[in-house]
Amino acid sequence: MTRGLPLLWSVVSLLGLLGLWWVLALGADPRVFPAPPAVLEALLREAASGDLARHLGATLARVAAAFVLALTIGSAIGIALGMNHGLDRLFDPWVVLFLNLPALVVIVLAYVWFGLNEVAAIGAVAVNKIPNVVVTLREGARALDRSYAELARVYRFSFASRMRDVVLPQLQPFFAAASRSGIALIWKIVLVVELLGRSNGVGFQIHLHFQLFDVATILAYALAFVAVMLLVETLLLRPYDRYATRWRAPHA
Amino acid sequence: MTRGLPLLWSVVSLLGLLGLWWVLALGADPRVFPAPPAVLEALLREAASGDLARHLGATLARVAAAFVLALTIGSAIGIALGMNHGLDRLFDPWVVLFLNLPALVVIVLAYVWFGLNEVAAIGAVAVNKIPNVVVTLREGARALDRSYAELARVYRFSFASRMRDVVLPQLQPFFAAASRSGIALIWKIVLVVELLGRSNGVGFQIHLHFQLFDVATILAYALAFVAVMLLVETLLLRPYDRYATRWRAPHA
Amino acid sequence: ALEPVRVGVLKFGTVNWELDAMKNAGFDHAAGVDVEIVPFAGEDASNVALQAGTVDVIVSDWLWVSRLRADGADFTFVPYSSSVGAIMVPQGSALRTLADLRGRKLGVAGGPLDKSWLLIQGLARRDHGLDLAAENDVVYGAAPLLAEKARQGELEAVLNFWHHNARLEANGFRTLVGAEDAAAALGASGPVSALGYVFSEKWAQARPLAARGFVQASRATKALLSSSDAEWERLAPLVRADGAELLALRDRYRDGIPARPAAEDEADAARLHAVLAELGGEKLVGRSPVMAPGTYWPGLADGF
Amino acid sequence: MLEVDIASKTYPAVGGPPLLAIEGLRFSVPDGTFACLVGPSGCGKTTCLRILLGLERDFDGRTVLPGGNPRIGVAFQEPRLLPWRTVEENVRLALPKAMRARPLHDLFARLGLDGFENFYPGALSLGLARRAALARAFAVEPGLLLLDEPFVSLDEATAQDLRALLLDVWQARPTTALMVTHNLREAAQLADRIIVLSQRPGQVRGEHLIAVDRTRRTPEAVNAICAEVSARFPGLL
Amino acid sequence: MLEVDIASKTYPAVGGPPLLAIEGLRFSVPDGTFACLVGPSGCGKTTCLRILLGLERDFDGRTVLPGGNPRIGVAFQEPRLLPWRTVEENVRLALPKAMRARPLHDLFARLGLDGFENFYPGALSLGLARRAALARAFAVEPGLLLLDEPFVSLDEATAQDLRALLLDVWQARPTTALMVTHNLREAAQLADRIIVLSQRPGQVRGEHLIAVDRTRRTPEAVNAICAEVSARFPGLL
Ligand SMILES: Nc1ncnc2c1ncn2[C@@H]1O[C@H](COP(=O)(O)OP(=O)(O)OP(=O)(O)O)[C@@H](O)[C@H]1O
Ligand SMILES: Nc1ncnc2c1ncn2[C@@H]1O[C@H](COP(=O)(O)OP(=O)(O)OP(=O)(O)O)[C@@H](O)[C@H]1O
Ligand SMILES: [Mg+2]
Ligand SMILES: [Mg+2]
Repeated sequence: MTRGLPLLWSVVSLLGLLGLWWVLALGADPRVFPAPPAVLEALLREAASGDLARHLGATLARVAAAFVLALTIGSAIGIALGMNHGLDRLFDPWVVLFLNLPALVVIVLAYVWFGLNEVAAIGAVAVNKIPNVVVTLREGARALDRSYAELARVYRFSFASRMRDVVLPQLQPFFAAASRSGIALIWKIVLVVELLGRSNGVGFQIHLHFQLFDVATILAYALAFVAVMLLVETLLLRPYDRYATRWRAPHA
Repeated sequence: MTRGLPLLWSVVSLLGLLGLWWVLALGADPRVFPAPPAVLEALLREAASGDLARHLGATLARVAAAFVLALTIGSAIGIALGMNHGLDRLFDPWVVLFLNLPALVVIVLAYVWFGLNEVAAIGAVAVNKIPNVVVTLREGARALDRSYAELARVYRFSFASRMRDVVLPQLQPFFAAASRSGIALIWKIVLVVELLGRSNGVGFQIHLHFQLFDVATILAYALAFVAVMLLVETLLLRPYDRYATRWRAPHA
Repeated sequence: ALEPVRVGVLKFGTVNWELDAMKNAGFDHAAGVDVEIVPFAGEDASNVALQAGTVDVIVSDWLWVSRLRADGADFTFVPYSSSVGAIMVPQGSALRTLADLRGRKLGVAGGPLDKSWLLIQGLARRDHGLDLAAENDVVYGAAPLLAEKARQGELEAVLNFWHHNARLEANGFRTLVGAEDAAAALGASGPVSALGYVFSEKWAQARPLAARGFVQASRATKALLSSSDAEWERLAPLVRADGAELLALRDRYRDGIPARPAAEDEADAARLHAVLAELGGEKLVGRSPVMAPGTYWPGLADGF
Repeated sequence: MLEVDIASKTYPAVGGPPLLAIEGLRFSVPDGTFACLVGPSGCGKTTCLRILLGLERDFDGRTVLPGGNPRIGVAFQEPRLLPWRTVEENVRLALPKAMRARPLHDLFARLGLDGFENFYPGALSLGLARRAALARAFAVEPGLLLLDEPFVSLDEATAQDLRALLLDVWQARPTTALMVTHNLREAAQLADRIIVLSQRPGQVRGEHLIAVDRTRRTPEAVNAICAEVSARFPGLL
Repeated sequence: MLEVDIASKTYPAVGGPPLLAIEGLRFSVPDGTFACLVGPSGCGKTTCLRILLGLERDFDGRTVLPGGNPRIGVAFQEPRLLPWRTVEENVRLALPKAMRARPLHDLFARLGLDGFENFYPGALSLGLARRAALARAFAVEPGLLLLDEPFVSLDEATAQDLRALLLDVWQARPTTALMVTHNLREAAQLADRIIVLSQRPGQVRGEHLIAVDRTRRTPEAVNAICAEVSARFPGLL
């Protein structure tokens, strides 16, 4: 498999999706289900006015900050709970509680307590996402192969080496799952956060255009974010996956 | 470990959480951060009027239906993509797209196209959740131990047996992660769905009371759902986990 | 037989008060219609419901109607209330006029394209050369959250919807400037309706008795609500207010009952539309620079 | 006839030049006979079995299995039991549908597995796990047996019992067997022919046919065969 | 002095009665000597090593390691390499900080691992993997060697080389060694004492001290020792 091929596949696949969309849109009310050109037009309009870059930038910054926070804190807690049965028994109800607290509640409380500012916004998003990371990594840590832990014990690996060389490589699939669905979930919560109390960002824009029932512009913003995520997937996540799993036998 | 003990731990843990909440609430504005008695009062009031049961019932029914849909469809797709590199290359962009489509967009489009009915609501929730299940199970399927697949091939396991006896047991941690964070995510989306187009459900109630800034009632509804999830966790998920992982060496 | 009419409303919204009073007094049956109240938790939900055909009537504003008509929809509008938003400050605040707002932390419910917000901005620019949006720390957000933040004192002033303002008023706030003042200053000859019942023209044509009957029942109800204090006492649990709050809500509601012939209202609305088109641009008003013809329901030729 | 004709088999290596595991490996095993494959560690024996099992498709050459598509009983080099299934389930899962219900106690008893039927593999010693894997290979009534060092990690007494069992299974029905071993005595005791491989890339150094009837392979006879093979292939022992 | 005194070790079994693996296992190995543990499959040998390694804490009895807390070189019964680290990384990770940078080519070369340093374990044959595990055990300059059947899956020539290497490592510094094997010849060739275990629950059937100097253990001498041991412990071979 050459490095160029996957990109080609992605392009083919996206073109297929575009075609499907266009065909479906042909028969539909353009107000409700606009065809690609209408959305492109909206996209170009927003891009030209500078709005797109500004709002997308704001959202991406929030997503990135909340992602880093949620992934580090969440995986530390998740791994600790997964590896320590006693801790897990004690804190499992807390995890369930925070997992199922509605985003709205957390966001509103964060705004009310910490003010309408970025810290509250990003903190609220992280609090929403952390329990998700916890349960994913916890399952991973529960399923760790004990024979490698024994090896590390016998050969007196340091704590750092135990994590870096023994635990984390086994958790790779769980990290991959948590980070992919993590970015997506965080972005969805950021939309709510922006809707409730921020003055910029894609969520703010989407809601604005939702009030005007301007579906084309809503889709333009949504797809702009999706495009960024496709780039992240292609340029960061996929190559990292390949690197992290290079030791697995290559695909037959 | 006797069967009764974990329950005891849960109770201790929840009491600790309750105490923490109470202490924190002592110094706060009760409108904004009500203490447990205020929330209990709201809970009893809603329960007495029958609202709680009705709305909670409606929400649980939606959560259950969407969960079953999303988990079956999502894991079928996820396993297929994880096991088939070619398919994955082709459909990865689609997954990224659907993963990152804002819930709002999907919900509004579903309502507008299919009407404001249960089918549209549950379908929209499932569409939101499916990509999450896909990415989690896909990672699991990618990490499948190939030696067992070879065994199944050599001994000519049927397709059903290959799934039941070889693939699914290896995916157990991924199912556990997907179902726990799955229920939570679905419930959060159901809240949005109910906000945007249903006339009952916990999400409907929470938003109503948000309009009035009645935090105690909001918390009452949120915690009622959390309580149900704690029961589900204790009575269904945990015992199932224990059953599914009984072959792993018991905890040292 | 009675004509069924499904109305999508906010469960605790002001429209629901009116409909509840209507059903309670039997005005709908008297007018030959059977009103079914379909409660929703958010404003957006009723918009979606109307578009999806799940309800026949919702409450929205003429700007929205005009914009959608320009895009090819056939919604139309019957005035319901002229109550609009206002900028509120605490009683003890040093802020007295619009000009004092410069450089303040200001909360705005309804987003940057809210009609009240645009009108007040227009006024500030005209009278004080002040660009409110640019020269203040503006926080857009959810109305209940902003009301709470104003109470907490994090915001120095808040532009909110009238029913939130009425509650604030009862809790020691006063109006700094109302959107109706701005509208008047910008050329309206009287109180312009802000919200109205919105339905599809097609529906009204197919079911003329339903549309007219509903409008009639609404008027009868308004008459009752403007005269009877007892009816407000009855509504208190639905309004979720008592004491001063209830009185403030009652009075503001009564202030907002449209009292002018619809034609005058429409003329003023068209004038404001032009002003808004200038202030908000195409983003706000959509394709049509003038208010789309038929925005006000032509079937309303009689009466007001 | 089991026929192996592998012109070459290379493995792509991560971050290095590809590795040539086998080059020009050619041998055959007549139907119903027992062959042993002997050769230095890393010379491609397991690779050869994997190719026969259809698990490696990317190679130059061709293979023919006896009877076209025989049922194969296989013992991988490691036990390879499904950890989430009990010993008995592991064996039954490998059985064709029609044989699923057959009684297995006798087999388990002969393998010293009685009492362990309901154990999960994680609770077995390595020797017990190997025996479970052998139970699976024997239970399917195979037309072809491919065994990769089946008797390591077993004490000599147990191993000797199991060799006898292997011969019983092999003789019960017309079965072709190919077994990898590093134990020349074992090969001398069981096989009709010993195929000796070279260092990697593996090819056949030579074959040694054993004429002595199996029933007459006393320890002395086995010693003699071993001496003969060692003399013919210096460095083997 | 390595001292083992295990009154009993039971494993809880999933859905069955607990399994008594060891009962009254008592033996000791003087500092700097080499002992072999021999016994039937499933008798508790691996369990005994696991207890010594501190991996099983739930047992009745006590153990003493030579020098209190020696650095241990261990070869588990399976290679147990980290699949996501190369051969060389696997070895280096086990080294104490101070030794991390030491050159390893000579060791790899003697183990026949040269050229495989950058391979991931998944690309090794089982014999190569075992050698990598041995490289790890030897590289740490252990004060105590615990080896669980280290030389299976190796051809006899390679195994013989490695046994010589093992003796070199053991002699280079004062090291106590305990090795599990099913190969009596191997034991006779390497050990100062052979400890023979009973069927499960494992206990000591007897010990056989070997007086012959290691340098004078010719094949004939080894044969003689084996014969002696077999005679003393019938059924062992
Ligand atoms: N997946 C793989 N990728 C790369 N190289 C491999 C792979 N599998 C095996 N090899 C290499 O191929 C060669 C032959 O391996 P094979 O497992 O067939 O040896 P073997 O004869 O069975 O050895 P042993 O007696 O040690 O089991 C070895 O050098 C091994 O490192
Ligand atoms: N985790 C476990 N749970 C339950 N039983 C176990 C467990 N580990 C080992 N056993 C049992 O304990 C007994 C001794 O096992 P052990 O691995 O010590 O045997 P061994 O002497 O090393 O055998 P072999 O030579 O086959 O490796 C066996 O019957 C085995 O089934
Ligand atoms: Mg091999
Ligand atoms: Mg063992």
